Amino acid sequence: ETVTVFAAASLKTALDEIAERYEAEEGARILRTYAGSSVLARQIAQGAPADIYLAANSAWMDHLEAKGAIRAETRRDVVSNTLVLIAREAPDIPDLGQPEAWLGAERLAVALVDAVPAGIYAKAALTSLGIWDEVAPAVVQTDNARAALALVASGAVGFGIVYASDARAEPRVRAIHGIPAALHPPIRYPAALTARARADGAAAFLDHLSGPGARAVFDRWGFLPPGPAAPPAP
Amino acid sequence: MSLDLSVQHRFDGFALDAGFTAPEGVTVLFGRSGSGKTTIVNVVAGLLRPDRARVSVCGEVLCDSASGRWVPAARRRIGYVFQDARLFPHLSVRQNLTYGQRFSPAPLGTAQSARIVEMLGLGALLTRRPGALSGGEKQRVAIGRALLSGPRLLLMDEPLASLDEARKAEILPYLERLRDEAQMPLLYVSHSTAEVTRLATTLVLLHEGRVARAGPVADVLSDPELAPMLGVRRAGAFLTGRVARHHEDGLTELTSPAGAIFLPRVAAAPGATLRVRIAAQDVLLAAAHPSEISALNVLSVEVLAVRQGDGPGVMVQLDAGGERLLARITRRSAEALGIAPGRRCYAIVKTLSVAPFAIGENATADP
Amino acid sequence: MSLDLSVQHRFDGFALDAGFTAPEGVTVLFGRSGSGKTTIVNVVAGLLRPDRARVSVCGEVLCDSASGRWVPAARRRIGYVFQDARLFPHLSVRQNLTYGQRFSPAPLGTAQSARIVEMLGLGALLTRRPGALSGGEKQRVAIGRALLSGPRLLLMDEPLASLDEARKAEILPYLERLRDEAQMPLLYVSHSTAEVTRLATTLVLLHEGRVARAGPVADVLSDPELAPMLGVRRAGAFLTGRVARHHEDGLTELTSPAGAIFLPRVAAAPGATLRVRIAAQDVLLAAAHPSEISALNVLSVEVLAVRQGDGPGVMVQLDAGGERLLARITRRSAEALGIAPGRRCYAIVKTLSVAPFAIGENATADP
Amino acid sequence: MTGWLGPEEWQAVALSLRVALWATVLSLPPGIFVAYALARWRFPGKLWLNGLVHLPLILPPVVTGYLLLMLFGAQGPLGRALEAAFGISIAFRWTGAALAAAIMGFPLMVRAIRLSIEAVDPRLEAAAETLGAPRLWVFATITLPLALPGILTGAILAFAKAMGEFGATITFVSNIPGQTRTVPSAIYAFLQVPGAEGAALRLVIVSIVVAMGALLVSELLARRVSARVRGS
Amino acid sequence: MTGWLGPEEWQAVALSLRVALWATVLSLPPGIFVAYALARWRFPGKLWLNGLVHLPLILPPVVTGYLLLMLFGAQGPLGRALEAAFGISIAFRWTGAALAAAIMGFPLMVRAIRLSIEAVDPRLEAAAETLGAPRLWVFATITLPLALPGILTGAILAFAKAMGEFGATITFVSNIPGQTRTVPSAIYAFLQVPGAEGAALRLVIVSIVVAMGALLVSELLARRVSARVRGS
Ligand SMILES: Nc1ncnc2c1ncn2[C@@H]1O[C@H](COP(=O)(O)OP(=O)(O)OP(=O)(O)O)[C@@H](O)[C@H]1O
Ligand SMILES: Nc1ncnc2c1ncn2[C@@H]1O[C@H](COP(=O)(O)OP(=O)(O)OP(=O)(O)O)[C@@H](O)[C@H]1O
Ligand code: MOO
Ligand SMILES: [Mg+2]
Ligand SMILES: [Mg+2]
Repeated sequence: ETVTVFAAASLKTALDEIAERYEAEEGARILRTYAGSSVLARQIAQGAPADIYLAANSAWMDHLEAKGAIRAETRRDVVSNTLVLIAREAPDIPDLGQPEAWLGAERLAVALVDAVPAGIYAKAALTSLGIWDEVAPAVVQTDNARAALALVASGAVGFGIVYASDARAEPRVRAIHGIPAALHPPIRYPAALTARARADGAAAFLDHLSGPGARAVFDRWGFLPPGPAAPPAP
Repeated sequence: MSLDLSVQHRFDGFALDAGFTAPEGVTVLFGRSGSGKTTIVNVVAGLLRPDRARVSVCGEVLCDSASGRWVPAARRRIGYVFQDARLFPHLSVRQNLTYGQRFSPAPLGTAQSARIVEMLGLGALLTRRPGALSGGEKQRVAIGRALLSGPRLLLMDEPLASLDEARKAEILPYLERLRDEAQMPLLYVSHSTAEVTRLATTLVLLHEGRVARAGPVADVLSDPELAPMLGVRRAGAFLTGRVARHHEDGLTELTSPAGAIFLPRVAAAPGATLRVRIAAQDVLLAAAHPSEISALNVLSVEVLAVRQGDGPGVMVQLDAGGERLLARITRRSAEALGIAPGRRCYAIVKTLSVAPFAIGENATADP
Repeated sequence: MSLDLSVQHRFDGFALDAGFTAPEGVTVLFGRSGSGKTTIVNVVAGLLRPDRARVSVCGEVLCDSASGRWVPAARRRIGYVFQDARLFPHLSVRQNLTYGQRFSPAPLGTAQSARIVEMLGLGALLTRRPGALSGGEKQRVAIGRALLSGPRLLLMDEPLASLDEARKAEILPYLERLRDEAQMPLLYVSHSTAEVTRLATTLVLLHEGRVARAGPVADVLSDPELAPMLGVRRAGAFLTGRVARHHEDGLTELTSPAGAIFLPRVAAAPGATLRVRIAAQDVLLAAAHPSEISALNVLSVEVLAVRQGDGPGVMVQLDAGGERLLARITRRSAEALGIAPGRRCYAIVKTLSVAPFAIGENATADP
Repeated sequence: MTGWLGPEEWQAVALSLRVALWATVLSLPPGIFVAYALARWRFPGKLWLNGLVHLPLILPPVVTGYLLLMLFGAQGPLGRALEAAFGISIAFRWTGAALAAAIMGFPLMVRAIRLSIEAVDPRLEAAAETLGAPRLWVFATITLPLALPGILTGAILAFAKAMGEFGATITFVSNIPGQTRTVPSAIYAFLQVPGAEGAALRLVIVSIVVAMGALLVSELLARRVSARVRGS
Repeated sequence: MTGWLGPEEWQAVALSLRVALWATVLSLPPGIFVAYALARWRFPGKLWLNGLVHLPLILPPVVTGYLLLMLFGAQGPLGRALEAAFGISIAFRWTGAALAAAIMGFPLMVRAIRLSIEAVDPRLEAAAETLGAPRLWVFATITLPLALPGILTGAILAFAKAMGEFGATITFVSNIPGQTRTVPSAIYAFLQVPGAEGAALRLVIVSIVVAMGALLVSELLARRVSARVRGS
C-alpha cells in the first residue's frame, strides 16, 4: 500500500533516507511530496490526496487543525531545530549583540521575516537581542531559508541566519555563532494524519517518524529531538 | 439577365452617386483614374457596404439599404478579377485556379476547365506559387480563377492591362464567346479602346463619381458631344449589316443600308446580322468617287454636322443611307472640300480598319 | 549616358540569357508575358543578383560577376517604378513622394517637384495614405516617387498600364521631356503601341529570355519580318523631315525627301529635324494621284517588296524618295492595283495619323 | 544515461513532456479562436476578454495556481461541478498540471497568433469570399495557413513555457512523484536541499536539451512555411 | 486609498511599476535588434542565439534567478567586472530586479517582434533601397514602423511579465522592502502566512488594475497603428 506524505521542502534529504529504508524494511510505498509548508497546507485544505502532513512550523498545522483538515489526536512534533549565524570564511564571533563589530558593511541573508518560519524566528531572535532595528537595513530576505544559505555559500552575501541542519549540509559555510533557543519561539516540525487519511500504513509511518530509527537519521542531518531543545554550543 | 444598380457612397473627399442598368452582354465602366469604377465593382461584389445602395441581378436583390437586405459576397456567385491579382500566395497556381470550384452549384466540366487553362497559357505554371510568377502570369491566373468558379456574373477590373497584345488577342475572343454563349453579364472596367470596341455592348461613362452617360455602346461612342470626354481617338460609329458572303481572299462582305462593306473574315454564317465599328480617325472624305485605290469601302454620304475641336481637327457627322458615321479630318481639308451640313461626298474606309462587333450573335473575328 | 548589360540567370523552368546596350533616350523592353522583362529590370536596379551578369551605366560598372563587383541598390541612383506600385502603406502620399529626396546628391528644386506633383494630379491626395487610393492613383504616386528621387537612370515597368488615356496623354509628354531634356536614359517595359511609338528610341524585343532583336526603334518597327512578332497593327515606318513652317490652322508642315508632310502642330522650331511615324495600318495606296480628298499627305512611292501574311492582308514595303514606308492593305486591293515590286503608285496618309517622334530634340506634340 | 538520472528523474522528464505536449495541443484550438476573435471581431467585452487572457502573465504564478486551486479543488465550484458531472477531478493530477501550463502559456500563444492573423491581408479573404467560399472555409484555407508562422510561434512559446512552468503548477497540483512532479518541481525540490545542486543541474540540462530540440524543429518548420509563401 | 493599502504596499506598487517600465524600455532596443537578426539574417550560431533567448522561458524562474546571481553577484564574473569598471552593483538593487524582469520577458518580446518583422514585405524594403536609402534608414523608416504592431505586442508582453515576475526576481535580488520588494514578492510573503489572503488579494487587484491599464493603452495604440497602415 502507498502512503502519501506532504512535507516541507527543507526536510527532503533526511525524509528521503528515512522513507527509503522504511520502504525496504516494511515493503510499504512512501510517496513524498515536497513544497513550502503554506502551499501544502492549502492543498490539503482543498482535498489533496495526502495522508501525512509534515510542516516546518506550527502555524500552518494550527490552521489545518482549526479547519478540521487533520486528525488533531495524531498531531505531534517530530523534530526541532535551531538557528545559527553563518559566513563563508569569517572567524567565530564573541558577541552577537554587537552587530557593528561582526556585520560591518556586509549584508545579512534570512528568509522572509514576516512570512517564512526561518525568517520569523530570526527576526524574533534579533529583536530579543535588541539589535533588529540596527540590522534591518542590511537584511536580505529570501523566499525560503535554503535560498539564504545559497546566498552566503555563493559569496553574494556575507552573513546569514539559517537552520543549523541546513548549515551543516553546506560545506562552503560555517556556523560562526549559535542563536540561543531562548531568543525565539521553539522551532518545531509538527506532523499529523490528514482527515482523509485512510491507510493504516499511514499511522504506522507517522509513528515510525517519531521513533528511534528515524531519530538517528534526523540526527545525522542536524535536526534535534522534539521538545525543549538544549541550546547548541557556540 | 441584367444588373440594376444605384449606389451612393462618400469617402473622405470623394462622393459616389451612380446608377445604371447593365443589360445582357458586356457593360464597360469607363472613366478617369479615381472616378469610382473600382468602388462600384466592389459594391456589386459585396465587398464594400456603401452608405446607400440597391443592387439586383436579374431580379434578385443583392443589396438594398431601404430594406436592409445584404447578401454576403460568398453567396452572390459573382466572379471578380481584381485590379491587383490577389492570388493566394500559399497555394499553387492549380490550387488557386480550383479554389472556387467546390462551391459552384454548376461546376465547369474538366474539358471546359482544361480549355480555359490552355487559353490562358497556364499549363506550364500549375505547380508554381504566385511568388514565382511574372506580372502578366499572375493576372492570367486571376482571370482563370474567376472563370473556373462558374459565376453567373463576372466583374473584371482592368483584367488585361498588364498583358501583351498577343495574349490579349487570345483572351478577348474567349471573353466574347463568354458574353455570347454563356449569356453571362460582364461588368468590365477598362481604359483600352480596343477592348471597349471589341467587347462592350453597353458603355457607362463615369465622371467624378457620377454617371456622365450610359447606354448602348454604339450610341455613346458615336455621340460627337462625348468625343472630348472619351478622347477623340476613341470616337467612332457603328454600321449594321447582313453577312452577304465570304470571299476566298479572306474578306467578308456585308450588305448594309450604307452600301456594301468589306472587312476581314468574320465567323458568322451568311445572313447573320453583324455590327461593325468604324473609328472616326480611320475615315477619309473625298469630293468625288475615287478610283484605283486600295480601300474597298467607299460610301456615299451626306454631311449632317461639323463640330470644331480645339486642335487642327474637326469631327464630321455623316448620314450613310440612314446610318450615322463619324469622320475626323483636318480643318484645312474640311474647308478645301467645302464640308458643311448638306454637302454630299464619299467616305473612304480601309477594309482592315473595319472591326466586327457582335452582339448576341455567335460571331467572332477570325484571328 | 548609356547602359550596357549582359545577364544570365536561371529560374526553375525559365532561363534568361540577354544582353543589349541602351543608348541615351528611351529603351523599351518589349516581349510577351513571362519573357523576362521584369527580371532584367530587377538586375539593373540591383534587386536581383543573377547567376552571371555585367551591368554598367555610362562606364561605371554596377555589377560584374567576373570581378565580383556588386554595387548595392541604394548606391546605384536608379529610379524604379515597379509593376506593382509598392507604395509604403504607413506613409502619406507626400511622405512617399519625398522619401528618396534626402538621399539624392542632386535634389530637385521645389518648383520642379511641384510641377511633377501637378502633372501627376496628386495635389489633392497628398495627405492620404496608399490604402485609400484607386489603382491609377497609386501608380501615379509611384511614378512621382521615382522621379522625385532625382535618379540618373529610370526604370519603368509598365508604368502607365493602369492609367486612363487622358492621364497617359498628360504623362507621356513629360516622359518625353525627361528623355530629351534631362538626357536621362529610361529603360521602359511596355505593352502599348502608343507608348512604344511615342517614347522609344531603342527597342529590345525579348522572346523567352533571349533578345530576339534590338536596335533603333525605326529599324525594328519597319522590319516587315518582325511584323508577326510585334503584331501587325504595330508595324510602321519612320520618315525624317525638317520643320518647314507652322500653319495657322493647327498644322505643321515638314519637308522630307518623300515630299511635303502635314501633321498636327508640333512644338519644334522651323528648321528642326523631326521624325514622324506612319503606321502601316494607316496607309492607303492609289494608282493615280487622288484629287479632292481629305488626306493632305499624298506621296509618290515605288513598291519594293510585298509580304503575304496569313490573313486577308499583305504588307507592302515602299520607297518614298529614298525613305522606307510600310503599308498594310488587302490582298484583293493589291491584286486590283497590280501591286508588285517596281510598281509606282501613291501612298495616302491622313494628316491626323502622322505621329511626331522626337529624338534628342525639344519637340513634343501640342496636346 | 539511466545511470545518470535516477528513475524518478526520468519519470519527471516524461511527465513534463506529456504535460507540455497536451497543454500545447489542447490550448491551440481555443488559442486560435480567441486570437481570431481579438484580431478580427468587434464585440462588447472584447477588452475584458483581452484582459482575462493576459491575467496569467500579469499575476505572480503562485497566485494563478492559488486561484486554480480555489476553482478546481475539491471544494471549488468548478472542481465540484466536474466531479458531479463527469466524476473527473483534475487537481493533483497530471491533467491539472497540463491545465496550469496551458493557462500560463495561453497569453503567449494568443498574442503570437493574433499578431499573425492581423498581418493576413483581409483583401485575400475577400477574394476567397467572392469565389463562393463560406467564412469558415476561408478561415481554414486562407487565414489559418497564412497565419501559420504565428501559430507555430505561439505553439513553441506555449510549449517552452509549459516545460518551465513551476509556480502555478506546484501550487495547483503539488509535487507528487509520478503524478505531478514535473521537471521544474523536481529541480525546486533539489534546490531546497544543500548539496543537491548537481542533481538539479542534471535536470536543468535535460530540460534545456528537450526545449532546444523543440525550438529547432519549430524553426525548421517555420522556414519551410515561409519559403512556401514567398514562392518557389 | 492610502488607507486601503499600507505604505509598504504602495512602495511595492511603485517599485513594481518602475521595474517593469525600465525592464520594458531597456530591453526594447536589444529586443528589436535580436528579433531583426533572427528574422532577416543568416549567420553561424543563429540557432544558438535563438536557443539562448528562449532559455528564461524554458527554465524554472528560480534557476534563471540563481544563474543571474552566479553571474552578477558580488563573486560572479560579471558582478565583479561591473564593480571594478563602474563601481556598480546590481544584485539586491531595484536595477537587478529590472534586469531579472527584462531577461524573463525577453523571449516573449523577441518572438513577437520577430514575427512582425518577418511579416514586413521585403519588396517594400527593396523599393526604399532603390530610392537611395541606406539599410539603417530603411530599417528605421520602413521595417520598424511596419513592425510596430509586433513591437507594441512585445512591449506589452514584457511589461506584463515584469509586473508578474517573481521566481527569478526574489532569487536574484531578494526581497528588500523599498528596494526589491516588488508586488509579486509582497503577495508571496502574504500567502506564506495563514489568514493573510486578504492583504494578498488587495495587491493582486492593484496589479491587475495597473496591467489592464497598460493593456488598454497598448490596444488603443495598436488600433491606431493598424488603421494608419490600412489607409484613411
Ligand atoms: N522567383 C521566381 N522563381 C521561379 N520563376 C520565376 C521567378 N520569378 C520569375 N520567374 C519566371 O521567370 C519568367 C520571367 O519573369 P518576368 O517577371 O521577368 O517576366 P516579364 O517579362 O516581366 O512578364 P510580365 O509582362 O508578365 O510582367 C517567368 O516565366 C516567370 O514565371
Ligand atoms: N478607402 C478609401 N478612403 C478614402 N478614399 C478612397 C478610398 N478608396 C477609394 N477612395 C477614393 O475614391 C475615389 C474612387 O476610387 P476608385 O478606386 O473607385 O477609382 P477608379 O475609378 O477605380 O480608379 P482607377 O482607374 O485609378 O483604378 C478615388 O478618388 C479614391 O482616392
Ligand atoms: O511566470 Mo514564472 O515566474 O515563469 O513561473
Ligand atoms: Mg480602380
Ligand atoms: Mg513583369
